[in-house]
This record gives sequence, structure tokens and C-alpha cells, in this order.
Amino acid sequence: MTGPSMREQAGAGFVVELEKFSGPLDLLLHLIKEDEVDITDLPIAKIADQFLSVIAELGLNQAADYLEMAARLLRIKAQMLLPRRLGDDEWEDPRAELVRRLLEYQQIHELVDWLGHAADARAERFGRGYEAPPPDALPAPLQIDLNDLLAAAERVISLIPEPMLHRVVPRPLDVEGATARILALLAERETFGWRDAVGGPQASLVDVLSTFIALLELAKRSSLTLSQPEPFGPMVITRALPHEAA
Amino acid sequence: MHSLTKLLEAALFAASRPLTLEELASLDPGVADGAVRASLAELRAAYGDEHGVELVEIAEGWQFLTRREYGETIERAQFALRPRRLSPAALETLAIIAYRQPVGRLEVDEIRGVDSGAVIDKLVERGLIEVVTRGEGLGRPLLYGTTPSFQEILGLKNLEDLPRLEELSVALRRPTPVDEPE
Amino acid sequence: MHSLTKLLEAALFAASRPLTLEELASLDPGVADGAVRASLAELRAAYGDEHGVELVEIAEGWQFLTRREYGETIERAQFALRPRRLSPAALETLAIIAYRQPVGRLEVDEIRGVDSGAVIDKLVERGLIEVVTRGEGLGRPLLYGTTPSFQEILGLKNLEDLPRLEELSVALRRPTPVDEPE
Repeated sequence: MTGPSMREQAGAGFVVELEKFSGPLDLLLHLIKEDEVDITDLPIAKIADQFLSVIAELGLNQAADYLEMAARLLRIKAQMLLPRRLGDDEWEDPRAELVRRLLEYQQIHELVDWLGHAADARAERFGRGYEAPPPDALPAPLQIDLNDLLAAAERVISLIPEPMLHRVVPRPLDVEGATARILALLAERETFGWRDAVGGPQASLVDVLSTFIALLELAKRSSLTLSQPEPFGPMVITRALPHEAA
Repeated sequence: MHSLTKLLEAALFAASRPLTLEELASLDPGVADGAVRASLAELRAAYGDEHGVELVEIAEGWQFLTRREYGETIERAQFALRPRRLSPAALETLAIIAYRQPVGRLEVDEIRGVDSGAVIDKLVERGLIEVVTRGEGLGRPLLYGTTPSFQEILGLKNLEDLPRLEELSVALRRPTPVDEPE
Repeated sequence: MHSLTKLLEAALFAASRPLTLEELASLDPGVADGAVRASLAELRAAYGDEHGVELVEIAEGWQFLTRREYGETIERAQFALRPRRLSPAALETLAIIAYRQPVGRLEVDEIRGVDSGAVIDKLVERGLIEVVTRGEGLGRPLLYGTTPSFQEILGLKNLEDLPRLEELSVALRRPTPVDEPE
């Protein structure tokens, strides 16, 4: 596709310096203008081939931005070749995104022309050339707008991390209470379950923790044994045999 | 001329940049904005066609500039230098920033199809754009906007002087949001 | 004014230095020195007492200068230089210090999420903040607060004039103390 004839043709048409194009979109627009083709119905195969030969010609095929565009063009070209069913409303034109960007870029270029002309017109007039030396090199006056400061405050406040608060439990653990309750149970029954130890189904987290610590402490003192007859089964608390007591 | 008018004339002559109404009013704390405006009108009329310089409304302020027809002669005599012309890349970047401000670098890159970091740095250095705020989102990117110097080098009265997008021949109704590159 | 006079006016205005008779004559190759002299006289008369500027002959040539009586007023206004504005980073830092003073660098870093040492140094240099005391704790860190010149630039009578954070438009959390890392 980049045969000698194409190279020749491109070479003749584009004797330009590298800086002539400010990017791949600029080059594409240039090609579209040269060929006088409709931007909204882009002959993608033709444009892609021209693009490749021009960047090779200009040595732009080293530049990542141009290579990326070349790859994109080839992908669109391939997608256009895929068969599609007649009357397929779902078909999305693979050129759509590129066309949108090209139109947008074209609009920017109109603005560029306008800005360029405005700058040239302004450059025809001169302001006062003479600048009196500042008396004793005063620093430039500082300008702070209260609104700017407040806007900054708002930005900053939105950044303040929520402070890490350790929630203080209002009720301390009641290990003594739990110990007394368990000792009372041990006095009247040789064996009992966790639910009895903890004081019923309405036990709070504090009760559970207090009971658990009390049980461990009593087990350590060999006042009782803790056992679990089956995996994940309920815990069984048994009064320690007298000879086991310390 | 009124004495306030003469003071304004002297100040506008002394400054080598446009002065805003607020700056001019600050010269005489006792004076109302209306009086400053009236004096500016008197001054503008006093210069009219009959002088080689004229009072121009520019960059949200006022400045004396030489009349267009003498520019070339003055430049040829090398009494004053034209500012360096902006490169196409710089103009493209300026156009995007002027219309989308505040805007971040990624969006400029996306619209131009090339990396614009170096151009943006140069425009900041020339004082034509500046960081105006930081964006939301990851890394809180710097967002740029144009400065008074931008209006000054283009001879704009204010930013409303820029052509409206609707007036351009390329029919894009309004800037469509650009997808951030993946 | 004659057209040569207008050209001379424009050139003298645009030049960054006084222009000699020869230089002025070089603007228009077809013109005689006598005509230039006549035009300078016309120009000088046109500016007479009725203007805030005057055409002055000094050792090196001719130059427009502001009339002496306005000099001091204009000098005080510091129009020669464009007012500097603070960067977003500086404004953020200043806002934190204004609302949390006295506050140490670590806390400012913590809130902004970036190192603020350089910004703080610059704000001190510009006279907007100063060290007001030293904190408790390890190393007794320097604590910063705003200066009277900060209030002056913002036009605040006193610090209570700063809008309360609750009055800001966004829903704000009260500034909560952040623990200094140990």
C-alpha cells in the first residue's frame, strides 16, 4: 500500500518541514483538505494509506503520537472491511469517534486562525516603551482576593481526613459479675452450657466478653474445664474434679 | 482637561500595561467610579484621530497604544520590537484553554492528539496562562486558565470578545466532554 | 496635528529611550531636519499645560514624561509592575494557617497531603505569615499565624472579620484537631 508511486506522489505533495504539523490530527485534516473529501464520510482506506506514507516521508514514524494515530487508522480500516448485515441498525460506524475528534480539532483551528489574526493586529500597535525604574525596587504589589482565600479554604477542608476516633465503650467489662454468676452455677450444677453461663439469650457483647474472660480465668485456676464435644458444637462447662483442684 | 483626567493620562502613560478601572480609581481615594469613567471618556475624545496614539479598552482595562498605521514604520526604525509570534502549537493550546478554562493537561492532550506538557509550561512561563485551581479526582490535577496578559497580546477587551463557538463555520454546538484516555 | 507630528508622537511614545533628532528624522527619509524640528515644536505645544504628560528635551534627545506633580501619586500606586497573585498552593496553605493559627508545619502538611515547607517559607518571606510561638511536644515545633499585613491586603479590620467557616457555601465539617504524628 505504500508502493513507490504512492511515495512519489506523497513526496511531491508534502515537501514540508516537521514543524508544519502540530500533531497527527493536524496532518489528517491537511490530507482531508488536499483530497477534498467529506470529513463526515471519510474514505478511511485512502486516508490511512496517505497518512502512513506521509509520516514515513517526513520521518514522523518515530513519533509516538503519529504512530498511535496510524494504528488507530488501520484498526478502523479493518473494521470497515468487516461484513455487516443489510439494514443492521445496531452497526456503529467505526469512524464516528475519529470524525468527532476531527470536527472538534477543526473548530479549534478556526479559533487558532482567529487568535493568530488578533495577535498580529495587536502587534501592529505599541504600548509605552519607556518604563521608569522603580524608585527603590519595591516588590510587585500582592493581590489576594478574599473569595480566592475562601475557595482555597473550602478545597482544603474537603481534604481534611476524618479523624480516627477510638470509640470508648461506656460500660466497662464486668468480669467480676460474670465470675460470681459462673461460680454460683458451678455450686449447683456439675455441668452446664454456654448459654447458661452468659446469662441468657439477650446477652450483650459486653456480657459475652465478660463471661468469656471469666471462664478462661476460672479454667486457668482449674475451677472448671471447658470442652466442645463436636466441632462447632456448643461449649460445655464442667465442674473440675476435686483432685484436679490446685 | 479636568485635573482627574490629567492624572489618569499621566498614570496611563507611565504604566506599560493596561490599568483597570479599580486601579485608576485607587489613584484618588475620594473619587467615584462614575467620575473615573467620565474622565476616561474625556481622555479618549481628547486623543481621537488627531494623535499618533489612542486610548484603547483592552484586557479589562485601558491602555494608550500607538495607532495602527504607524506600527510598521516604528518597527522598521527599531524603536520598538514586535512581540515574538506564537507557534501554531502554542495557539492551539491557548485556544483550548481559553474556551475550556479551567482545564487540565490531559484534556488538552486529548483534543490536540499530542502531549502538550512542554507547550503548557512555556505558556505559563510567558505569563499567558496560569494554574487557577486544582481539579477533583485522582491526584487533584492542576487546572489552567488564561491571564490578563493573554487578553493583552490579543487586544481583547475581555474574554467575551472571543468569537462565540456558535459563530464558527464548523458546526459543533458546544464542546463535548472529552473522555479521559484509558 | 500634521501627519509627521503624529508619527513622531507614536515613535516617542513607543520608544524605550529618548530619541535624537537624527533618529526621529530617520523615520521618514524624505523629510528635512527642519520639518522634524517644526513637528517637535507642534507636539510640545499640543501637550502644553493641558495634559498630564509633557514632551521634554533631555541630554540624549526627546522623551515623553509624566508631569512632575503626578509623579508621587503614580509611584505610590505601583503600576509599573503587575500585581502578583498567589498560587493555589499558597492560598490553600494561607487558608489553613488563617483558620487554625497558631499551627505547625506538620499539621499543614497533614491537611494538604503534601509537603508545605517551601510554600510556608515563601509566605513568611512575603510577610503574610510569621512564627508566633512554639508548640508543646517533641522538638517544640514552630507555630505560624497570619500577620497584620495579611489583614491589610484582604481588607480585614481584624481576624474576626474572616467569614466563619460555617458560613462558607459548602457543607463543612468543623475543623477537627489532627494529632501530630509522634
